Amino acid sequence: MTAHGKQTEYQTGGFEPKIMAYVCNWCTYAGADLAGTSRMEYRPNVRIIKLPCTGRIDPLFIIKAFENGADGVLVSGCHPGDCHYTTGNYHARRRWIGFKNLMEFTGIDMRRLHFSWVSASEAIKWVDLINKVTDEIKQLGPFMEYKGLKGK
Amino acid sequence: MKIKLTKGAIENPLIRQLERVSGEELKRCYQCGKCSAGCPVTFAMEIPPSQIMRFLQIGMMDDVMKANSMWVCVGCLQCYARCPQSVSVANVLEGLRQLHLRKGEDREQIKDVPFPFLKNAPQQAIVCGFRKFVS
Amino acid sequence: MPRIGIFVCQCGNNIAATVDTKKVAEEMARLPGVVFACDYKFMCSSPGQDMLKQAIKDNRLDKVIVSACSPHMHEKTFRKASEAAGLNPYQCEITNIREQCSWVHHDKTKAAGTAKSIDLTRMTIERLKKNKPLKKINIPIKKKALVIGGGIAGIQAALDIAEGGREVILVEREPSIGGNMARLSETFPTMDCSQCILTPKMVEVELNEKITLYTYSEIEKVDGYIGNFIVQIRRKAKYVDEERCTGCGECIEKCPFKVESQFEMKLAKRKVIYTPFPQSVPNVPVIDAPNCPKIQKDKCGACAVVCGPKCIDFKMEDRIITEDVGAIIVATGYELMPNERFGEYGYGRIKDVISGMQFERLASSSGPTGGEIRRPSDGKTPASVVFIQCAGSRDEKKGVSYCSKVCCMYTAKHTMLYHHKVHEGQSYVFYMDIRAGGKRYEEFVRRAIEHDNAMYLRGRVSRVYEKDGKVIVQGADTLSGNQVEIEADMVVLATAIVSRTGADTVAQKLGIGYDKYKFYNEYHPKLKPVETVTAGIFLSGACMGPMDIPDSVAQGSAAAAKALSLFSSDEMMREPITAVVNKPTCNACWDCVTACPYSAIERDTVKNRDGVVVRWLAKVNDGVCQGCGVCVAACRSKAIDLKGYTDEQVYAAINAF
Amino acid sequence: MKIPYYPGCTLNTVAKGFETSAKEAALSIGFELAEMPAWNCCGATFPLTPDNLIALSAPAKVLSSARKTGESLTTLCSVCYNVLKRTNSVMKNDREKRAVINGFIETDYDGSLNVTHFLEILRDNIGFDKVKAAVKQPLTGLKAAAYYGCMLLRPFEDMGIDDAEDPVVMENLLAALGAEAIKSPNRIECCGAHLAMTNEDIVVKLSGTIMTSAVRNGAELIVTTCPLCQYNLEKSQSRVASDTPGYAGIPIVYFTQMLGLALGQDVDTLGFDKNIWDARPLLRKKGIIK
Ligand SMILES: Cc1cc2nc3c(=O)[nH]c(=O)nc-3n(C[C@H](O)[C@H](O)[C@H](O)COP(=O)(O)OP(=O)(O)OC[C@H]3O[C@@H](n4cnc5c(N)ncnc54)[C@H](O)[C@@H]3O)c2cc1C
Ligand SMILES: Cc1cc2nc3c(=O)[nH]c(=O)nc-3n(C[C@H](O)[C@H](O)[C@H](O)COP(=O)(O)OP(=O)(O)OC[C@H]3O[C@@H](n4cnc5c(N)ncnc54)[C@H](O)[C@@H]3O)c2cc1C
Ligand code: SF4
Ligand code: SF4
Ligand code: SF4
Ligand code: SF4
Ligand code: SF4
Ligand code: SF4
Ligand code: SF4
Ligand code: SF4
Repeated sequence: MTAHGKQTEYQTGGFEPKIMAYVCNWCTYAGADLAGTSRMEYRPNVRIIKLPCTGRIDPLFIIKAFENGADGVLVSGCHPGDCHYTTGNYHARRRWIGFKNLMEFTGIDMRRLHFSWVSASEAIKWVDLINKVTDEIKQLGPFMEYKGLKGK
Repeated sequence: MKIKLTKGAIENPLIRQLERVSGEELKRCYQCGKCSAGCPVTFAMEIPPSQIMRFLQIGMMDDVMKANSMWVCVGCLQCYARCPQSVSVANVLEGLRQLHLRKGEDREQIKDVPFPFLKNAPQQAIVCGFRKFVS
Repeated sequence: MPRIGIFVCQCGNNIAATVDTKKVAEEMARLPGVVFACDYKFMCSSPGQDMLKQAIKDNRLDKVIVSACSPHMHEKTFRKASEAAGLNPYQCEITNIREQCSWVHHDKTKAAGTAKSIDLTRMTIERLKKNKPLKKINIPIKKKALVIGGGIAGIQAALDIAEGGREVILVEREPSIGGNMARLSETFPTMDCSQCILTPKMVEVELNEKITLYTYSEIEKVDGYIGNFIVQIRRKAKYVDEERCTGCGECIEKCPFKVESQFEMKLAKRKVIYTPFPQSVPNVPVIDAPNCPKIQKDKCGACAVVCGPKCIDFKMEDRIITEDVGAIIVATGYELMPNERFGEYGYGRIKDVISGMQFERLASSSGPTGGEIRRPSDGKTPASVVFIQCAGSRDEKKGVSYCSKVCCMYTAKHTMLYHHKVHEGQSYVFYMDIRAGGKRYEEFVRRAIEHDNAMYLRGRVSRVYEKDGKVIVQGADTLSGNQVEIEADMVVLATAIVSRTGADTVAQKLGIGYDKYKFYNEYHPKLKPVETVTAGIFLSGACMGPMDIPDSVAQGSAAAAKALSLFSSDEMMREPITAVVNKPTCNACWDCVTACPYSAIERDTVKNRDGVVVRWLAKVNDGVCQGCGVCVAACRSKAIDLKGYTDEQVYAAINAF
Repeated sequence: MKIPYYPGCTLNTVAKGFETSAKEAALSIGFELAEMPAWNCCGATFPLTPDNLIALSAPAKVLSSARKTGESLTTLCSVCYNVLKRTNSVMKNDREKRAVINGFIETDYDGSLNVTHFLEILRDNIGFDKVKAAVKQPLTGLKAAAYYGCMLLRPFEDMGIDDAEDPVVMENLLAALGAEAIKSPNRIECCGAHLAMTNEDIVVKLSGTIMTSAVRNGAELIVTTCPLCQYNLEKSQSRVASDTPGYAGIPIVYFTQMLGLALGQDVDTLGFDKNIWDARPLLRKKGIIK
């Protein structure tokens, strides 16, 4: 993918990971917007896909992200109890428990996968989260195991 | 009396130790006074049960350690039975006793216990008394 | 091949400072399907929108992307503009390159911002390619409301809706409306007589032509969704023909049997055929069937003999009626916690320990003592009364952890009533905190203390017991640090307010949420205080939590306003972001049904020509579905998808990562 | 039927009358209180500080050895009951503590014993109606006040023998025996317990309230389940009498003594003579004994 290659050029700091973020429309997406309107700054490595609710997230989305060259994946939604759809994030959470095993089984290092709760007012938390996740994945280096899987 | 409150005093390590020993979280007490209301020996206590809790909350450990409250508590658990917050002042007072006893500061000398008592009282009173007053 | 147009916004310098918008447009122009790409200073300005419309027409675009600010900001704007240019609005997508790119990546070389904008726009393009035209959902609205519960909150809601010109059905479980307020003597903070302000409203309900009142009735079943609820109501047998009854009361007069009166909180008895209280609305008696020997074993029948219009029918049976309504207001109110749970207060064992509600009845001029304060054991006027606040409230161990909110106030009221009626008497109040946060509330409590001689003691009571005809109250006064003992003549417990028994069953019928105390959940505690998660169902009054009359009334009006605003149009439009089942692949496992937080998925059948069910499958009710997508992730057969966020769309975006 | 029984230190010595009357009474309703083979003192107080595991080792040892020969253990004394039952619940529910305590006493006891009080046996296993049927000498006309004290009832979560604020088990037993059960409001209050050792004044005050309140409510006799209560009340009699005009003292007996009497045992085997305040004149006056 072109942009991926190009993006690494402007930084001299070596490896720049690409991170996929699945966020819910109501809390985290709005929280990230707030970080923008507050002109906070964070690492440019994350690409957001907006979904109505974390409950919409199919575990396959995550695997697909890795297949498509993500070095890390972040999932974030409303805090427990604050879900716009009342209980969607509980469903999401319950699903993760089973999903964790699957991830380990498929050979994905769980440290590349982050779950978090960021509310519409938690711009700072969002910023810290992105910075933290980016730095951690940087430490881990590129995710090679799935490279080349795509297109099969 | 004016109490000078500082973070250091409130976080008195001895009080934290008391929390560990007694297993009671002092903060849970919301000072309703129900323990003092029902304790059968409030009348004889220098500091009544709910105030013991308050003193400890604000770090006044010295006053509590000097008061007779822990020694006159009969361990009847009426305080705990009725506390809306499930706090056991009885446990806190026993914790305070233990803090003394574990340092070897006995409340009672065995030799001072009257002989007729030792002779006539039920064993359980003697055993229990020693456990409460002697290290 | 789609014909896609890309519009990259500079937002003045807001985006252009750190994103090379021109370059983004150029890069995007190279992608297959993109037939038009440009950047522009202010896309949302009128010239910007015009340019968009023009470009759509000129280039025969069928899909467009505006890479600009957050969709929360201008998605609507650009979808509208696209629609004006002849596109389906859902063929317009926004890429957020401002809040989530230019504003958070301050790299002046523009490298990071540009690269990210390219990635994000590309992902949107691929997603957009899979977009299908969607149509807003139209839901017709039945302009009639159902109010469940005829306490003050429900009465207020019903009257407001009727005044707004809409029809209302008011369903009340008891033989009369009025609820708990009907029991009260005088009410804080103004001390008006409860009956005097409530009765006119009850009568208004009866007289208002827009209101259909079903007393002695309950909700059996609720189907449908906002604008289109179908409600089954059970009309319990009253054994009295409501239409013919003149309310003369002869039957009550002649009925030879008495049982304890619930309305009078067991302080008095009532007949087996009865109205709960003299001002009951409707003024039609009902027969308490389990206690009537005629109905149970065919003995008596006195009432039927005396009834002039012959309206008593011992064979009457429950009836179920069905009503179609567009909105439902739940106003089922509260109950009081059983005081027996607190053995230390002796309620139930010591006759002169009563509840606050019983005190209301003693103080009420229509109550069993005609408003004189006399203690239950021997009818004497108590010379001293101890009031114990927070009896059951704020007690995690044996009661409930919340504060019942009204009891500080009504206890102060009780001390005043007592002082007004028994001038020489002394009242004592044990309190933990005085919660009087309301207009003129604190002043009210001060008045009780300063003018009405109430002795307030800060502390709880540990034990109440009898001694020589007195009630001994053993408490603490934490302010002086002492144990106190009072020899009282009567003790009044400010009992905790709890949800109605069976509140959870009602909630399940309606599909609304409730908390661990079974109080109903509002949609949002601050911003949607009378809405529920189920569209079209609203709440008011103490069914949501302890609440006083002013708040209950305000909420009744608020819920009515919500219903009226719903009724102000013939139909409502909804975003078409809803789930849809792919019939061939659904294998009826019902995983989606259990997952859906809104109960929006039904179990549907497919029948053959002979009407025989050949298979089952899931069916989404568009009126109820809120578009969360939980069902989609839950379905293992991939048989359910979310319009606007289909698997296809999401995977397209991921693949373009 | 044999019911394994733990006497505890006091019943073997100063409260002999408590034990013998119980054993005899049990026999007359058809079962035997069989003293467990080897036992030690339970410690006479349940340690209120949860870190004091050493103090739990004595009662745990009792429980562990009782479990080796049976599934249940019954007690007569309220204090033993309290200590054993609470310790048992620690052994059952707290895995970590269980491990440490078992380490101390070198066993592997798991809390599976069923610890009961003799009152529970009478109420739940035998049934008060059966007890009533076995009564040979009803205690007719006797106004007896039950005194529960603390340890039988509290903490309710662990003891649960009866409602902690309004217990009725002893009243029901007394009624089954033909007596008139008097409920005094102070029957669940503390007698002063171990303060007998250091603060006799407090004991006199607390015991005094209990006794005068029973008398004011019409009681002629107080029935208890604990040797320490019995001791404290009896010991305080004279001082209370001198402080309280119109109070002339009241006999304090064990519930098993009344049980034995009603079941027709010889009054001389019931240990009334060991009580400081002799109940026999009253019983004679009531025509219950000769
Ligand atoms: C002792 C006491 C004194 C008080 N004094 C005051 C005061 O002085 N001032 C003040 O402002 N507030 C006072 N309050 C509070 C006041 O009572 C409440 O604010 C008010 O009654 C709440 O009204 P409501 O309509 O929400 O509930 P309710 O009065 O409880 O009415 C609910 C109605 O719904 C009906 N219902 C319940 N379930 C169903 C069902 N499933 N189907 C059909 N019908 C159903 C009930 O029968 C009832 O008629 C006092 C409360 C108490 C306990
Ligand atoms: C320190 C503090 C913290 C708080 N925290 C919370 C909290 O955490 N949670 C909570 O629920 N509540 C909180 N509140 C309360 C909350 O602020 C109020 O409930 C709420 O803001 C009231 O909203 P309002 O619209 O009634 O009044 P306001 O917010 O005062 O709005 C009134 C508006 O009317 C305008 N206006 C005034 N006069 C005129 C005029 N003559 N013509 C035209 N316009 C006019 C004003 O400019 C203003 O914009 C807090 C309050 C304070 C003081
Ligand atoms: S009863 Fe409990 S909460 Fe109340 S003062 Fe005592 S310890 Fe505190
Ligand atoms: S246990 Fe102690 S503090 Fe608690 S009520 Fe009894 S005597 Fe008072
Ligand atoms: S569309 Fe958004 S980004 Fe563009 S000018 Fe308007 S506000 Fe700025
Ligand atoms: S038939 Fe029933 S309701 Fe009628 S008078 Fe007799 S008892 Fe009363
Ligand atoms: S006698 Fe008949 S008309 Fe009169 S109130 Fe009774 S039922 Fe109604
Ligand atoms: S309103 Fe007052 S009396 Fe009622 S629970 Fe709250 S604090 Fe207690
Ligand atoms: S999208 Fe959400 S609300 Fe709609 S049917 Fe699926 S789970 Fe229910
Ligand atoms: S989860 Fe899927 S397969 Fe199962 S019922 Fe729902 S739509 Fe059908």
